[in-house]
Amino acid sequence: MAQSQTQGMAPETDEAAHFQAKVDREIKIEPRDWMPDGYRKTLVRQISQHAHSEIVGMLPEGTWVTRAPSLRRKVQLLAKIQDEGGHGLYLYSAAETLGTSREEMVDALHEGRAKYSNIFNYPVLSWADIGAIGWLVDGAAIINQIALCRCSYGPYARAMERICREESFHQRQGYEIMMSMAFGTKEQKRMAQSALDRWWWPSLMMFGPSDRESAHSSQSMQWKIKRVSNDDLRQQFIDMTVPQADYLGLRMPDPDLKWNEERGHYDFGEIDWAELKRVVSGDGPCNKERMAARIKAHEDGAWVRDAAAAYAEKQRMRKEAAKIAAE
Amino acid sequence: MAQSQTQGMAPETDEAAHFQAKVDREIKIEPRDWMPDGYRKTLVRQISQHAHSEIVGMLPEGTWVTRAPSLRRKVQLLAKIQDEGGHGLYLYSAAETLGTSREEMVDALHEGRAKYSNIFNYPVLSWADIGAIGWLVDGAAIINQIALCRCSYGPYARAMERICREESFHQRQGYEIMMSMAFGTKEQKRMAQSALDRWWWPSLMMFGPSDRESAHSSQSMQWKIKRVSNDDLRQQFIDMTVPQADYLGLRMPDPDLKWNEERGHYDFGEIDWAELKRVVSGDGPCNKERMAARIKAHEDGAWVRDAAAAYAEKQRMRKEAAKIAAE
Amino acid sequence: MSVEAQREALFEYLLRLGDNALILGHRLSEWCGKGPVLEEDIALSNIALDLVGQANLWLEFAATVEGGERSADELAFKRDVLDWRNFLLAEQPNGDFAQTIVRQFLFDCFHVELLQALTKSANHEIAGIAEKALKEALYHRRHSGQWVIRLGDGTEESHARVQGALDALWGYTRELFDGDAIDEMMMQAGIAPDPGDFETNWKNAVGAVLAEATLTVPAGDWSIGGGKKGVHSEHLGFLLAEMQFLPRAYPDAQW
Amino acid sequence: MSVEAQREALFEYLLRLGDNALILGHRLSEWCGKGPVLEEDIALSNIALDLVGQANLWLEFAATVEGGERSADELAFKRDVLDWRNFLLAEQPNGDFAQTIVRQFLFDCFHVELLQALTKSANHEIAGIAEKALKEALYHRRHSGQWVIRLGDGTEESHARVQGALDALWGYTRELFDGDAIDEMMMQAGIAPDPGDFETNWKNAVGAVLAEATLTVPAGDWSIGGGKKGVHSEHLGFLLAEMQFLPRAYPDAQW
Repeated sequence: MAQSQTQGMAPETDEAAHFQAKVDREIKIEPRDWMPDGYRKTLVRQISQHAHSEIVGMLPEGTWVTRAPSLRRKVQLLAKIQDEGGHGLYLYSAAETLGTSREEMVDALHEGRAKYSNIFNYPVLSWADIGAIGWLVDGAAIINQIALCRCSYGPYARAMERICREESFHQRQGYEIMMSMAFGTKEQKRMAQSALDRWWWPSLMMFGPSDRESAHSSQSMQWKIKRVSNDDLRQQFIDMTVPQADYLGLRMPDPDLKWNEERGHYDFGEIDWAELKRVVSGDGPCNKERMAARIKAHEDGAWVRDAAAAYAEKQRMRKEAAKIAAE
Repeated sequence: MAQSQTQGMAPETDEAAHFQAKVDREIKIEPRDWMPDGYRKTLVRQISQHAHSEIVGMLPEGTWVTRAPSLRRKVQLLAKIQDEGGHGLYLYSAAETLGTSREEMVDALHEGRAKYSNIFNYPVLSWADIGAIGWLVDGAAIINQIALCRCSYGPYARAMERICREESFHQRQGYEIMMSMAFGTKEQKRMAQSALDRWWWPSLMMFGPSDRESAHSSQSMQWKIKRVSNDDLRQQFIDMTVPQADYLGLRMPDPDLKWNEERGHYDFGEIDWAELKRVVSGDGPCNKERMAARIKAHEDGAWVRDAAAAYAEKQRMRKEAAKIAAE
Repeated sequence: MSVEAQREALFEYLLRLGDNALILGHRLSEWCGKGPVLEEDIALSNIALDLVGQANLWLEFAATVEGGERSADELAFKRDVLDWRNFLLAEQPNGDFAQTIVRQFLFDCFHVELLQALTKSANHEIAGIAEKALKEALYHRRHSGQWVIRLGDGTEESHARVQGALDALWGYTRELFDGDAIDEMMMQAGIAPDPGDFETNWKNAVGAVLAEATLTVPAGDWSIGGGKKGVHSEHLGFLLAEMQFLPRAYPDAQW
Repeated sequence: MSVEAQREALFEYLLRLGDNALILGHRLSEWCGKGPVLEEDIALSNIALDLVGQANLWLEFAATVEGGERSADELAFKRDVLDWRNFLLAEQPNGDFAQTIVRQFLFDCFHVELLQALTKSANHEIAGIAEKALKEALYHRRHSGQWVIRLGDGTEESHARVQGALDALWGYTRELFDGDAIDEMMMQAGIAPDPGDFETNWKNAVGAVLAEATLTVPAGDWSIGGGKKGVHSEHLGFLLAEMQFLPRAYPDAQW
């Protein structure tokens, strides 16, 4: 694929100008359309990161699937994890339309060249954490994803629509778990509070660095890969979530959190950006374990994938032979 | 070690006559003494089988060490398992005095050429089973072992004395667990009964085939390796154990069991000899798992043993070098 | 036969159905996030989901038959090992993917036969659940069967692994077809089939797939049973300790 | 400071001592029958035994300090994960023998320093328990230290494994020396030392053995803590589910 090396803000060729014009008129870019290299790269990075997050995200929840406290909750959690695997599939497929294979993307993850959502580097310590993940983590994800449904790249936008529907279902289930816990026994309420205490700040960090710091934002905005800024999404999440926490009777772990009548938004405390940086760069509580688990699954499964490939090849040869014999 | 190939009942050489005379006069045979090949082989087979039983026996109890229901019970069980390892050590040492290395004996176990007590091929399904093992299995073992304290081979007899003391301690602890269970809640009592139901017959089988069938018995008796017949030991165990079960208020799983005033012993039902044969020959419920666990431990530990040997060799070389340098 | 005895036998029979589905579903759920390839991770979760869903239906009905003293959740989360009625096959550890697939395949072939017969049960509740479960079991059997073929006729390594798994698990299949007094009562009442009746079908189905997979039907005659009367392997206790932790640790909680 | 606050702090401090011993002892007990060589199977059981024994003493004293509402066994078998106070190091899985030995060695070096200081505690009960435990800990440290040397200076493979274990576990040692408000209160009352005080001794002891073992002190600065305030790793919940099963499943039983 020979492509011009267009980068930067201003379209430098006719193709580039045509591309940007389509984007500006909200016409979706499709896989066979011309697109700037930077657009392609940004999308592959972002979509694969999103896919990896779905896959790595199965691990912390998998921690509790064998300890789900009722048959109904066990079924729900299994269904949720299964959906996440499915999201991973759509997203890898969407990224593959940009010319990068799933294998390459997975290798990049395992070799530490690709990232996944930092949120999955925190440990899942009680059943209430499963509720908190549904409520807060899926809640934050949806806010991000709703914005992405309007992304300029067609396959990504369509994958997002499908994902959003399922995620909002997960989010409701998560909140429902939080309700059982927060309105349950003393011990359950305590677990719920502990979960909120531990997951609140990491959830806010899911929206990425502040707009002041965000490296890729302005170009992504122009390309309409990104439609809303990190800080705006974060504020939207906070505004939506605080009343939900109030309803649960749980205390937000942020003394600076309060309604600002003038702004019409909640003010909140300063995020520990150093922690975000540390976790993203690999030094969170569970980064090593998550990657080790993914790599182990991949390595342990190598013989299975080899067998499937060998069998498919044998079948192909047999068909070929049968065809020749029938000629 | 050049030895005459003496076998059979009647001493055929002066050495053999001298040996048998010592045995007859209850003088212990010691490692450096002349002994018939058959005596040596029988002892190696029997002592190593006994050692293997101690080691394999650590596995079923290990199954519950992580689930012992109180700190006291956890400490007791750990101590017991540790003792069993120690018994394995004494016994391997006693067998080594006969010229067979521990490594050879362990290889024979792993390759299926050596046996261990069939009792350890049954699963340990509840905490009451730990009690039943102490009460019945250690109880049966002690009966066997007390007889063996008078064995003609010195190192074996002395190892037995030491082991007997510890085993009787284990047996008391096991019975004490049975008491807590049998006199405990309804559920505990049920577990205790289930344990007795499952462990009773296998315990009786620990004394080996009936005297009518026992392959090695008469020669072993003459050599005083064996002092009491299988059936006599079994009867002794039954007579001792039935009143203990009565005290616990548990029902023996043998409808034919009843006191025979005339004999002064309990009569009991026919043992399922086919089952004994099946389990001994490898087809018991847990034979495969037990051997797989031992072999896995051995294989997983190979690099550790290699490292220890390499380090010891390096140390030897360093000392050698230092000595030479100092000359 | 007394109505009470009939009711108890039916309860016991439903436990067997529910326990097999739940324990096997639980084992599959241990694969979450660890599958050899993403599609398979999803497939294993999906089968786990079906089985736990079926378990829920059987245990709910069992709870009703028992008289409502215990809920389906209490049956699932408050029974200790001596009260479980699943086959030993279902509780065997996952091992590698070959072990999991073979365990699944041997069970699925049985499950399809059993459920097919149960759709004709005189008990309409059972027939209804079986109808729903059968559709799922047919998919499960297709899935595990295809994997047995792929692994058997794949590489040398995969062939060896799947044959090894087959040899290791074969002895647990005898139990699937050994009828007992409960089965006899169910059969008499037209509620359930004699499990011995479909052993031949099972052997044919399994044999056909193994042949296609270039695998050998194991020859040894070692077998083990006991699950139906609560004599399990040592593995089940560990599984239950994990599965039942929360309801046991917080007996007053609603989740 | 109120007597009540003092009492609570002491209780909390005793839990830390007891929990470290119990969780680490429990982990070691998982090795039962699986050691690389018989002598080592016995040694690991023996260390497990010592540690569970120590845990019993600390938790019994903790139960007394709390006021007798709960027994040592209840503290051990009825607390869920948020209430455990052991270091993350103690709960990390056994891994291979190198991982187990390194975890043990890093802890033993700390344990010896801590217990040495506690023998001088103003609280005679604590001083007494520490006296007894110190003898055991010295033996443990000798044992694990010798293995670190043997493995480090053994074969290429053993060197690589033990260095890998060291690199993986190093980040868990920071927590051992981070004092908090409880430590501060204990120190003020002359009950226990500031853990930061013996970090240098620990580093020297560890460093000397690593040097002899031809191993490298890990360089990375990743570290993690939280155990002292109940923020654990995901491993502890599984350990507790297994360990606590019986007392939770049968709350009315005596064992």
